[in-house]
Amino acid sequence: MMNAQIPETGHPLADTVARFVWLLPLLPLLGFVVNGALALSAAAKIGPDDPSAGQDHHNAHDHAAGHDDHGHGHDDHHPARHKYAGIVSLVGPGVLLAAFGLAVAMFLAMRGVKMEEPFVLQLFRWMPVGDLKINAAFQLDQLSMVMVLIITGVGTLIHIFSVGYMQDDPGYPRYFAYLNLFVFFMLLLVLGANYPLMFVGWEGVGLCSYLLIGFWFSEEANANAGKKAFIVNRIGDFGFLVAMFLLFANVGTLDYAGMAEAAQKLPMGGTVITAICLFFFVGCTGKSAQIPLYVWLPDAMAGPTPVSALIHAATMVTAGVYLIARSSILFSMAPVASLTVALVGGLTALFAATIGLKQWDIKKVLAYSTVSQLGYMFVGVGVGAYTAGVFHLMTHAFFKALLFLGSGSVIFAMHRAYHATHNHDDAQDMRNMGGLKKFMPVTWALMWIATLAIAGIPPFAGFFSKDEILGTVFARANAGPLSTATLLGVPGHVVLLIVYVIGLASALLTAIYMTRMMIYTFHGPNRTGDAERAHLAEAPWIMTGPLVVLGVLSAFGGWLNLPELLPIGPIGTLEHWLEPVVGVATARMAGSGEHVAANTEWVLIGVAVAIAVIGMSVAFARLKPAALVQKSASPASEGFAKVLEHKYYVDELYDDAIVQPVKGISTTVLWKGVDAGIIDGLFVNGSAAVTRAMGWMGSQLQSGQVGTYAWVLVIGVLALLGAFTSSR
Amino acid sequence: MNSFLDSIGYNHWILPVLLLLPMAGALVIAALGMSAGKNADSKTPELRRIVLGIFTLEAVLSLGMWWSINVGSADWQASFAVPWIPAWGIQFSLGVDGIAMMLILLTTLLMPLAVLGGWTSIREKVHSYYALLMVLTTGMLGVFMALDLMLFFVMWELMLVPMYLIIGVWGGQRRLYASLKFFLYTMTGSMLMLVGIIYLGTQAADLAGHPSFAYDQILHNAQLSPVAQLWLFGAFALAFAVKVPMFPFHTWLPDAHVEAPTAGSVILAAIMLKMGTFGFLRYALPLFPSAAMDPTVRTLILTLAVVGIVYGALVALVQPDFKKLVAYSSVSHLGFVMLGIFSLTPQSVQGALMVNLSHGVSTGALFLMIGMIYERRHTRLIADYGGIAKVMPVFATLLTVVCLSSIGVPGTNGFIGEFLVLIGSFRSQPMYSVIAATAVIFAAAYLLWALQRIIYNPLTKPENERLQDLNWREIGLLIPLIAAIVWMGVYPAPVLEKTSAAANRLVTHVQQAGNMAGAGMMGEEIK
Amino acid sequence: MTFDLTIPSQLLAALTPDLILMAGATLLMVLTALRPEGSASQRGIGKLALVVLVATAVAVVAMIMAGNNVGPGVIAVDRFRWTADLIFIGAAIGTVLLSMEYGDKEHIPQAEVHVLVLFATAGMMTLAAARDLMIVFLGIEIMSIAVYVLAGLNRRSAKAAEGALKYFLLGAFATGFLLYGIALTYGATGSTNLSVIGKVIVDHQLQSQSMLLIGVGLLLVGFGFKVAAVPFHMWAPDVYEGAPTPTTAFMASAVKAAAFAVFLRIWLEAFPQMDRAWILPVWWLAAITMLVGNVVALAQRNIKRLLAYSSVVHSGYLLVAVAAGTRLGSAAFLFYLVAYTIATFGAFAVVTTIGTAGERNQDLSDYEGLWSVRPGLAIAMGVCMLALMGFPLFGGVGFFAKWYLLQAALGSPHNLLPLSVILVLTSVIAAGYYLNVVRVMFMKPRPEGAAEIGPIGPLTQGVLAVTVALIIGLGLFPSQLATWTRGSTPMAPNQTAAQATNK
Amino acid sequence: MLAESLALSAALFAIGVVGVLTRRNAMIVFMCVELMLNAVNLSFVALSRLYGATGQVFVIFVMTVAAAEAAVGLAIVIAIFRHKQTVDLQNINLLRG
Repeated sequence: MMNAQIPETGHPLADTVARFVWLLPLLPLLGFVVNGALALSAAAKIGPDDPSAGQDHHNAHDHAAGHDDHGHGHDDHHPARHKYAGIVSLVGPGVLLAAFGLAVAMFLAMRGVKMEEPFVLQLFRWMPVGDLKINAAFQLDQLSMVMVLIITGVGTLIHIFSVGYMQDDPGYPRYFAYLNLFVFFMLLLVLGANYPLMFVGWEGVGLCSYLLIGFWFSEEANANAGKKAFIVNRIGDFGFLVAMFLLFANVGTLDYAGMAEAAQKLPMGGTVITAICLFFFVGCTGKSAQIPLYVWLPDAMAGPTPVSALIHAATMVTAGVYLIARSSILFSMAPVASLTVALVGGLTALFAATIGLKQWDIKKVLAYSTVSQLGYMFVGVGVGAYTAGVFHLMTHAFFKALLFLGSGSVIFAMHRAYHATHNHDDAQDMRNMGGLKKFMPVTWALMWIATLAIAGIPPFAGFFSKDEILGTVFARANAGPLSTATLLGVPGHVVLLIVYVIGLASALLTAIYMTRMMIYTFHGPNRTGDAERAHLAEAPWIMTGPLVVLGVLSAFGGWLNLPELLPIGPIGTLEHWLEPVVGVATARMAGSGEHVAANTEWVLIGVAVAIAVIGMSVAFARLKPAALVQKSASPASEGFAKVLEHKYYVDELYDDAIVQPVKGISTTVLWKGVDAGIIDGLFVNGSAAVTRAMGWMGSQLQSGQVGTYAWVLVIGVLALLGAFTSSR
Repeated sequence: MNSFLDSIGYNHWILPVLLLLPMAGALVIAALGMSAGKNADSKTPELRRIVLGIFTLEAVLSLGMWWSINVGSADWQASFAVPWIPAWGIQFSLGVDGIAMMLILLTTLLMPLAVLGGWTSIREKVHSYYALLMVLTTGMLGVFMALDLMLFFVMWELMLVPMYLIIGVWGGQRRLYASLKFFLYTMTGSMLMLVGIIYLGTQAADLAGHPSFAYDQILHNAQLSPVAQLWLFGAFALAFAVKVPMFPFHTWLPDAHVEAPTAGSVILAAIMLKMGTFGFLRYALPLFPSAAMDPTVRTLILTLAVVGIVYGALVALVQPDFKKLVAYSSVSHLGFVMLGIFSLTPQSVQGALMVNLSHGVSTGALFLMIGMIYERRHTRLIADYGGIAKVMPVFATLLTVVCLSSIGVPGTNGFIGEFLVLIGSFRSQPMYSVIAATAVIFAAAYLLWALQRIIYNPLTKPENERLQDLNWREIGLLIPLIAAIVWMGVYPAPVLEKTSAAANRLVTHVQQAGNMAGAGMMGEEIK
Repeated sequence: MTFDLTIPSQLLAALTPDLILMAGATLLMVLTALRPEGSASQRGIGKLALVVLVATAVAVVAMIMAGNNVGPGVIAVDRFRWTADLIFIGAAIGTVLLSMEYGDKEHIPQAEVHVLVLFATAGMMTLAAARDLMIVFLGIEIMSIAVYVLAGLNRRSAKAAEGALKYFLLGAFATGFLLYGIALTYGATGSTNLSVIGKVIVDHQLQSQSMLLIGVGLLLVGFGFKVAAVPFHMWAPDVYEGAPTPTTAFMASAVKAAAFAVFLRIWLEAFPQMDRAWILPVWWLAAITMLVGNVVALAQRNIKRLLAYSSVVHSGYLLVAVAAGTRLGSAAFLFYLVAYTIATFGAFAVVTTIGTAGERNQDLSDYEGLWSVRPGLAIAMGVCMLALMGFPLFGGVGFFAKWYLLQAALGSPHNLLPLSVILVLTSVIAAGYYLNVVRVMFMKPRPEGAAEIGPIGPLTQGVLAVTVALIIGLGLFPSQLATWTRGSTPMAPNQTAAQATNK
Repeated sequence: MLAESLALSAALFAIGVVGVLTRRNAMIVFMCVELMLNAVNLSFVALSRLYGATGQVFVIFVMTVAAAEAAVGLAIVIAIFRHKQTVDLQNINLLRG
């Protein structure tokens, strides 16, 4: 099946290591198979030959197996390691490391050649039907290369971290199997050479996300969260599907290659292209947690924390950004759609940031922060700053992974402490933390780096990427097709200015809530409890190691794409790198507009930095960690704070307005009403009943009286004679 | 492979052998049962092996068709004909095209698994049960093979009685109601088709006035006015619509599915539901193209198909009984098939076939797995489970895979069919396609919710704590299905290529003939 | 050879089988009178009756082999007649076989039952041969009077007496109409000979003459009564229930077949040109019969009544063949008659075995769980039910009968499409009660304290085995029967079978 | 003459029918049936004036048959009387439904 044929021998990458691109996803898939087999074989207890007889002799039941998977991470299990822990710890991260190595080799090979056309490796025919010819094919170009490096790189770090974090979990091999499978699908997503193949990865990562969110499935909330994630994502996938249908019906191909020319058939800014882009964006709102489909992401924190880091921060949720960057040629033809993307991204950024202000669960804060930062990325790709969007995607991957893993090691420490004292308090609530700096100095330091990065304090990574996005928004508001387009009657430049202001506001809020999180977690007095305090300690090296690497990346990641304004290193590395993929689209979006003047740009940067600094200062000035009490003793919040804490009641709104009505209508109207009532009751059983009743009446006429019979006979005679004589 | 098959004359004998082998098996088993007399049930273990042997032989024999059948040819393949009732123009004539071949393979390959699935659950009157199962197999295969409309109808009806008895004798609590409902519903549908078939036969009569029921003869000779086509189409469509089942003719399905024993549900869902769509493809569309292309008819059927898709999914969502849930999901899935068929584009038709096959595999697997837990817990209510992934990890894993396939997650077979149907139908019927596409959301909702309530969530019921995981037989019979799910999802091209020629011929034939008839009508109006 | 009926010897030759039967019957009647009543005598006479019947059958087959033909006259010599004869004889043989064991079981020692069966059969054969309304009347009365007695033969049963009385009174009443019809037809055409009537109607353009129309209408009433078509069917359920079961079987199969045979012949030979007049009434008669019969059958709990309504229903189906008014119609009619006779006979044969003496166990509930105690009986009954339902393979030849009937209906010059639709739709209702029998037998458990089913005699077993074998066998290979019936339509004098088929 | 005879025959026939319909005694009902048969006989005889002997032959047949019928009928009525002690048709309804 994998009879990879060497494509386009003329391609500069054809003879390099790139021809093994299929090995990239195959490695994690292999890891999945091995780990999955180990997980199953360890868990399985093969049943008796005759299962229906098995009910009676249940004495063979083993209680240990009954509690194979436990409810909440780390509380009630014996700390014995899984019997396959050794081999799993090798295979799980090992395949990732190998994939990362391979990716680096490809990257080097790519750097060595000049490459304008993407490298496409056809593997096999997938769906050859009539004029629809979809192949299983991988496309390696600059964009997918960047994504592959992020996925395998950050992925490797998170896998290594997980070895420590999940060490005592009885589902250890299962965890790594899912994680490997996720990486496989993620690589498929970014490497697929056509939309359907991307869709495979797209849904595949959603599936793994579902499995991992519900990893501790014995708790209903976790299972609910996983299901919610999958279903909400499916709503988005519906958009993705329709976009593909539109694309095929109007353009005739679903391959990236040749999409640019094929799309030229469509009128610029026309309905069709706009619809295609908007439907793609519906897909993005699902996968990348934008308004209105963001609701699953905060709940997704139910999964193990490294999962949140990998899937719900660094990679999967950014797939939407990748999709738009990948489809930049289409989006650049649809200004209205692009404006929508930017606006929705901006609104999401602000909206999520406000909720982040009032969350107590450390992971929820980070979750809303992720939603907010994803909003930034969409602002970037929405305004045609594709490179900036991808750049923010990358820096975000670094610092958000760091934040999540850092919070993971905090939670890990909290758990251990609670476990040691048999306390069942919430290990993720910041009200139960405080002053952890003293116990976990490394984590503390690294998380501060990440916080500064996300807040946009120079020279940390986030500063550069965020600034580039905001700068581009400002520039597009002044010139280019976006500024002249209108969205729902509002001129484009107005929309973009609003987006810009929103961006600044969100930056302010970001600085505030991140600082708040750091203060409540690491500073002030400790609120964990006196007995527990003795057990608080820094995580082992296998967990802090990856943190350090990410810390370095968060600190210096900005160097990968320095603006012209700051000549402290190589200028615009990433921009040049991505030029062959998104260059045309970017140029089209920029229009004839000139660059913003350097002075203006300095002002913009100054404003951004000032806002970040103000935000952090406000947080430091206003928040009083000493006044906090433990979660169990905390009063319920009031007023708008309560609204924020309950996330504007959006979940409740969705439940009342959509979920419950659908269930209610399905039950009472459709099932009991139409199915059982009308179709079955009225027509099926009804007609049977009527026939039966007629039969009963007929048999009553059969009275046993000869006289009656004779009467009926004579009536029949008269009728017949009537019929006969009337025929004349 | 091909030369070997040629050397044994495979194509000459394969169809009659496949058709009659189960029938012969039924006779042998019935004879065994009679000779064993009152103690027949004590011979069950030996009997099961014989039955499995026959079905396995059948499956192995049928596999050769994958290579031997030239799916590209416009002629019937492996055709076989002997005169049956020459006085009435009736032949015992068999033959297949790519579409029929795939459905035959689905049947022959699923039957051994269905038998294995009910391995220990049938304990009474075992001989009769297996004999009926075999007759049923003959009927199902006959429907796919028949090239004579009378033979087709005979086979079509032949399936009813064994299934009626299988549900009614070995079924659940409300088996009497369900079995009668199943029988009468289906029979009502097919009775008008009987009139239609005979009418067609008399229309296709040769110059001497002898009727003919040969498919090709009717296809080429019957001169039907557009109005007659409409009526005949209606008669055939009703029969097929009940079998599909299309909304609103679907209400027999949940009852039949729920009450049938495992093998019965599997066969019903995986194979018998395919008869209806096969009927549309083989008969209703090609024979009455102008009716099939009639805008009103198409609108009606497409609407019903789409309503069925959404309706089935919504009703499935709130079912407390897992079997019923899957039954309603079948309504939804088969709606996709109908949408694909009546959208009449190469992609949609082939997608419809693919949905057919993958629905057979996935829903078959689902029913098998429901049977497995039912055998352990004797309840199908979702609420009686919960958290059993803890005690039955293998079951939970496999059930998840199967559910995902039924949801249509890419990488599984379910995706390919739905995707092709939707992308194909979007070209000709965009609105219907978009509405139908919402089913991807609902499908995820009802199956994942059910999955959660069965294998996830806390394990609270003490009865469930003692559940035993699957045994090797059960794992073994599910593995081929899982393999098919993955194979058809990852590398469906070989399957698609088997059906492409037949599907394309159908699309062109119906469109051309329909357009010609339409043009003819218009011409008459102008005159 | 071609019989010239004006020569007495040739007339006798054309009647050979009938004469054999009548002579045998008379002989046996005398013999019966001479011997004391008792089981042994009854069985002995039964055996002799079988011999007579077989001899008659041999004669019939010999006539078929000879391929005889006939000139104008009162007697038909064609394969339609012989085929009908074979159906009657077959049913009579079955009845005698069943009666022999039934008589023992129910303690009916009269050996006359066999003689009466022979006489009734003789009447039927006369009917099948009749080509003159006078012969028709004669045949009907020979048959009917014998059957009146048969119905009331069980002197201990009040039900039997009541049934016989009802049958007799209503039968005589209907005979009055039939006879009046004959008189009026005679008055309008001046002849009682069928072919002459047909010719006169055409020659004198009598199609819409009132007297003739009323005459034909009354004939239809007469035959409608004999075949139990709605609304002339009301005697049937009561009589079928009251009569001893083998007699019921005989009535439902042979009597009905005979009435239909002559009905069809009259319609095809005398009134083919009057189709404008009779098509509508026959159409309605068929439709109402199918509807009412099926619907009322649904309400039946007594198995004999259920089968009685079923036989009413099948009259409706057969009327469709009459309505077709074609050769194809009569071929389909014969085919259907064969299938129906076998199936209905088989069903009644099962009924004779169930329950204790006195025919007390005829409720559907007495059949519950039959499969678990008497699988063979249950399967035989199931096959007969499915055959009556017209279901393929399991119902064997029943399906092909229905198929052929529909083929004839749809090939008819009269527009019988709506009637065909009614036929198939009402057969769905039919499925409701036929399947109910199957369901009761197969799907319900045998209730506690259900009536013991006594040993089943070898003769009954034989009858059952043969019926089931015929149903299934003809269901798999119907071709011979199809070809045969196709060549067995009623033929005008001096026509050969070969000519007929070519038309 | 013919027309009058036929009319009389029809009237007699109708009387017979009405008798069957209205009478409750089995014997009287049977007599009414006999009346119907004889009415038809009248027609036959009248018609045979027009067409020749066939009608008269028919009448002989009918009379013979009627005699046989009467014999059987009486036997049946006696049988029912033995069971029911009555020949009132209204009381004879064991069989119905």
